[in-house]
Amino acid sequence: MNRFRRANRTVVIASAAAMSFGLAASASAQETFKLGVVTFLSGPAADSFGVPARNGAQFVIDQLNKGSAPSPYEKVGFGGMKIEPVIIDENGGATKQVQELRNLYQRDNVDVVLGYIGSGDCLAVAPIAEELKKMLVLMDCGTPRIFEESKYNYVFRTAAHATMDNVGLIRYMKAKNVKMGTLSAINQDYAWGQDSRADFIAAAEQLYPGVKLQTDLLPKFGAGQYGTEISALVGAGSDVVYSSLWGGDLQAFVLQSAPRGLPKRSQLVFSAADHVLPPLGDKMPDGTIIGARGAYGLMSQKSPLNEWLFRGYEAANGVYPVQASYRMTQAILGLKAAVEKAMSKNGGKKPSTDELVAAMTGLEWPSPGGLIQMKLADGHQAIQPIAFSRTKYNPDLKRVDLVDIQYFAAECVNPPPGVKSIDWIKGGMQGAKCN
Amino acid sequence: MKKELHLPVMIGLVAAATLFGRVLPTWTLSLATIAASNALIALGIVVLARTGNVSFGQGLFFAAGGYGVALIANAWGLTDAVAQVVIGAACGGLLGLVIGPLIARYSGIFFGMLTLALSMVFYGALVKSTALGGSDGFNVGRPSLFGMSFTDPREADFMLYAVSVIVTGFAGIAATILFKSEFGLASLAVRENNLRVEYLGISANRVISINFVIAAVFAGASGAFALMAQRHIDPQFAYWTTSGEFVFIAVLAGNQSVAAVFVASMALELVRSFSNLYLPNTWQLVLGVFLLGVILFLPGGIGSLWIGKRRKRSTLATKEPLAEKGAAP
Amino acid sequence: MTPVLSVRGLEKRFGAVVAADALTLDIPAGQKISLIGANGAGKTTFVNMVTGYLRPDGGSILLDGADIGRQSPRSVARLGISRSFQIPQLFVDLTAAENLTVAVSGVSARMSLRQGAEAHGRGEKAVGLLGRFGLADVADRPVSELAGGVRKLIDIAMALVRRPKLLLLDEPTSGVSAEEKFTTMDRVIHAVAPDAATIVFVEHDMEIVSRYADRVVAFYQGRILADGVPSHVLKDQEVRRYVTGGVR
Amino acid sequence: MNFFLTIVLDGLIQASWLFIVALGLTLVFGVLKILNIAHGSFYALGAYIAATAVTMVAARGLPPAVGFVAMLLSVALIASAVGLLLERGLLKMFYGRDEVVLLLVTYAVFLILEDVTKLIWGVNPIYATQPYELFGNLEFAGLYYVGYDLVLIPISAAIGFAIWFGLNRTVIGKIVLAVIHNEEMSVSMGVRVNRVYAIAFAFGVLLAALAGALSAPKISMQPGLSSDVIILSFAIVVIGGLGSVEGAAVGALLVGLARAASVHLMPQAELFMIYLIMAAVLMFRPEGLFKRETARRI
Repeated sequence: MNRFRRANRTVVIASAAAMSFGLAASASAQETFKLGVVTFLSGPAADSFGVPARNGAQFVIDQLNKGSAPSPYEKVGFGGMKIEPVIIDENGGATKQVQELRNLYQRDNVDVVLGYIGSGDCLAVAPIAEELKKMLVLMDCGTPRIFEESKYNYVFRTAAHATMDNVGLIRYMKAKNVKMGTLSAINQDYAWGQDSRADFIAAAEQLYPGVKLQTDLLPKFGAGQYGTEISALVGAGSDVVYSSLWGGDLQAFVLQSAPRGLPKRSQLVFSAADHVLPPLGDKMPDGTIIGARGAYGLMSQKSPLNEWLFRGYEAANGVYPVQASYRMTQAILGLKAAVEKAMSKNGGKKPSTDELVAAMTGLEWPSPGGLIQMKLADGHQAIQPIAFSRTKYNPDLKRVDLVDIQYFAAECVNPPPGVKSIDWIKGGMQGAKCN
Repeated sequence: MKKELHLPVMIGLVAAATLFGRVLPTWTLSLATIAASNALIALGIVVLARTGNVSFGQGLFFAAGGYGVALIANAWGLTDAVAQVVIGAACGGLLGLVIGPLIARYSGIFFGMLTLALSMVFYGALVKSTALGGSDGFNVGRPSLFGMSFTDPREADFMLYAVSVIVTGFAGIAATILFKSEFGLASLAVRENNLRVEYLGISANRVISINFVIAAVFAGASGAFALMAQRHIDPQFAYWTTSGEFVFIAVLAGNQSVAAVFVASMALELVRSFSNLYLPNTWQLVLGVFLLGVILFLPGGIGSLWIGKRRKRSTLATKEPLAEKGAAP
Repeated sequence: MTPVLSVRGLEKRFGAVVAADALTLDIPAGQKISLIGANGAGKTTFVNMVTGYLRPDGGSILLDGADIGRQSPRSVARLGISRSFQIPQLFVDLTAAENLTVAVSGVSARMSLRQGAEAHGRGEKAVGLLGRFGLADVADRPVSELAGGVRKLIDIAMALVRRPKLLLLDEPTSGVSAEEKFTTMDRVIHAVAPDAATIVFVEHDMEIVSRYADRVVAFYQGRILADGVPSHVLKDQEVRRYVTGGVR
Repeated sequence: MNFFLTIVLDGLIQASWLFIVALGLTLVFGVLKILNIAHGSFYALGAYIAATAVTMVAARGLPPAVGFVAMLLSVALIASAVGLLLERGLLKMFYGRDEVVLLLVTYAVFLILEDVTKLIWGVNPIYATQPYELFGNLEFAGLYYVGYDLVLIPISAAIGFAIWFGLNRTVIGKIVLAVIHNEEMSVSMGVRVNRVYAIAFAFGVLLAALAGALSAPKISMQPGLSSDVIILSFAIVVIGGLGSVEGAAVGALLVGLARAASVHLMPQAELFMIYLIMAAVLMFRPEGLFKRETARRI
């Protein structure tokens, strides 16, 4: 961390000085690749996503700069250029993020900005990068709106959007023939919660025709105490209780609902819960169906790449990597692939933004979480495989294991190009390839 | 005290500040734009504060302006920067006209809390309204000016900078004139003793309402700038911490100099962004310490740095016990 | 001719305390009336009700025959009743002149958001008024720096700005030293004369009363104990027992 | 009927911890006339300390009951120390400044504490659930309730009563009340206001931290814990009347029940509920439900 900071401080001061003499153009570094990394270091999303993502970034960047990543990523840094990260806190709202993005590009002269977990932040920063004609790699945020509402040339998202989380979840429940005559839901009252709820219910109506929605709760984000909500849910006693809660809210909800018998009355189904397994441990009721927004962590498929990340990260941080770490990794690896592809075309020079963009568009690359394919939004939006499973506490390892894991191919849970997610779901998920 | 204000000089200053943008490095342009628009809304708070009332809900009008402009822009494709500022100001002002008279009779903490409550209700409504993108909000196109559209980033940034600096500058001049006017004097009188004001046959509520509307107009315009600068709007505009930041700037600046408001908001932006760059894990701590420092060592606000020891006339630095402000007859 | 102010059966109680008990009183134009009574006898309550600060529980207050019992202090002031306060109610951070200027600009229907008070000679008018009270020299000093006696005069001057039909002075000489009290009161009476003919003043000091009032109304527990020329009222037995006896 | 009882019970559980937080806020405001934005941070602080204490005890293999006691004691000690330190070391410097300035001072403290807690405990969620199982579960109206939640109700009631008693029936309490109602007067009567300030503020912090500690076993401590709490307790205190103990109680009940009712009856409204109540109360009774009108002598 320190090293990074000291490094870029000097550069920034230099470049700032340079710019004030009006030579902004010539201020970018030669043989290093300056990468702006934006992730939550404070605020409610820090522990669940922000910090695992940052740790992932630091691990991967270290490895790449040492040239000790497995094939096909063994080249040092990005095509020989050392990666020099500038890490920024995503906390503080879209207004602040827009400003910080400008600073990264215009003041700190980073070559590419990579990151963003909050959907609101992604929506806000995308058009700015497009205007500045600078490359922006969104690594995590959930909302499909980014590319469904507008077209971008300089903006990419290297992770699938939230649609597959809920479509996949329903497919999994169907596959494991989970009974769902009645359904209750609890989701946070902001975009992520509202959208996830809409997707899940829409998908449920397709695969579980006639499912009855009973209690449908939208507690405030960060409420922390769910006594009342739990009473309502237990009272309803539906077959299934669905939730897209995450982080501290999800943990609090699980902690408070278990002793009140909710897991006994209803099948709990969490669309994005892998990141709370390490902290919750035996507090997570067995048999809960969970997703990880990808084939990540304990649900990841064996591969040299995955071993490298899983073991390496665990060694470096004491805990195994969860979705955010994986998503950060696949973003950085994707960028590396693009840079090196561009360099192979332009004879090994540091590629220009436009060369980079051309290389990234429609790219495919292997990642610890499986194959990433930039298939949607004219090659700007990734699709990827996803996995779901049930929890089972393992007293020997003192951790939650995941059992009867099932994978779904990217084409099975993601809409085909040119179709709006919600329309695709409501239209019966036409053209899904589930082999 | 009764020194004449030199209009030409002030206009000259605004012009100079605008042209200065030509030599500023690009990244500071958008920073300064945000700073200017924050200064504008903070100025409104200072105007209102002269009646002894501090609003912790300016985010309400900020958001009203922003959303108003954004919706109209997306509906009719109206992108002209100046037109958008006017619309924003109008939206803020109209809402102020509705709310001002209703809450003018409250004072002190109650005034603050009520404004905060109203803005939070609005926030709640926005988060609910999925048609407006809920908590994620939505984007708008880049602004144009008199039919010219700016594709070169630097030119676009400069255009925004110029418009915001000019508008804020003229708002500042207007405020200076207002402060020296009869009405400005009456506003101070309301702060000092609203009962006597009533006994003089002057309606304290009317005085407060008018100042309130002025503040709302500034807030609405400021919302328009924030929108133009970031092309994106979300309910955060109306959240209490947003409003808090504007009060923060107003107090930082003190009320002795209108220019101080601009300086304060620029300083805040710089501190925030550099501490976020170099101390990404502790920028809030830096911000807090900075704030404490200013409050402690510059009681009269940043303005007192160059205004010096003029007779105390501050709205935010003199204590009035709540007992007196609690129940106005 | 109808009296300037006529009060009929005025009632006001604070819990158990009776502050006004069927008060009935006529105030013809041109009189200088002194209200006397021990603390809590209801003098200030009377003033507060007449000026609209307190709502009477019952009874009526007529100004030139029109009922103003339900009016706010603001409209009462506009209708022509002004008052000064026991504790001067001033804008302490403003200068003496600015205090008066606020009062002066308050008279006009609307205040200018552009022009300063200097416009339309309001500043001069304000300073002029101060001069009349012999305060021209303190015009530009903030009230916070001025002595209690001076504040008292400024307070009265502000009440005068609207040239009221009826002027109510609440203990004009309280807080003024014994040797100054007559000079102060002379000043007030002299300064007020051109703008307000009809004056009611609450007073504890019987020397002041007998020297300046041409009529005295003695209050006791919200009732009128005696009402007449000073010489007569001040000799009244009950008044001696309940009022003047009770004066420190 | 059961349904109704459920709402009431849920409301009471909500109200119990809200009341303790609000009590601290209202006390501090009553005495120091400071609307303390950092109050939520003290709640968070208490929660973190409690978690640490409980985990330490559990690590020694001691029973949860010990952990429960340990957490309360450690929180009480540390919190009141922090309170004194802040008041003497920082706030003291700003007395006599405008309400708004003081409010911003506490805002700065809020920002600082946000990062300080982060520096001490990191961003990884911490929790200590052992005490949560302490009082078992019991069935009520066909629902399981956690004993711990139910125990909170009498606890907070007791705390409330203790404070009320302390204020109205003890000498020091009477002095504090005197300062609350008429500072000038009590100064002239020779009250050492500085001391009262220090005590009151320390107490306020203590209460916030205590509430944090009591909710610690059922939530997960993480950054951003404070900002939600502060707004809630603001609403409560404003509804009840700034500086009034009874007010805090009624406000907490109102908010708790309103939330419970909205969750059970119309989940959509939950987000607004509190602010609507707050706005309504302010509209019709600006001083809050329990504040006497302070008429002004002229």
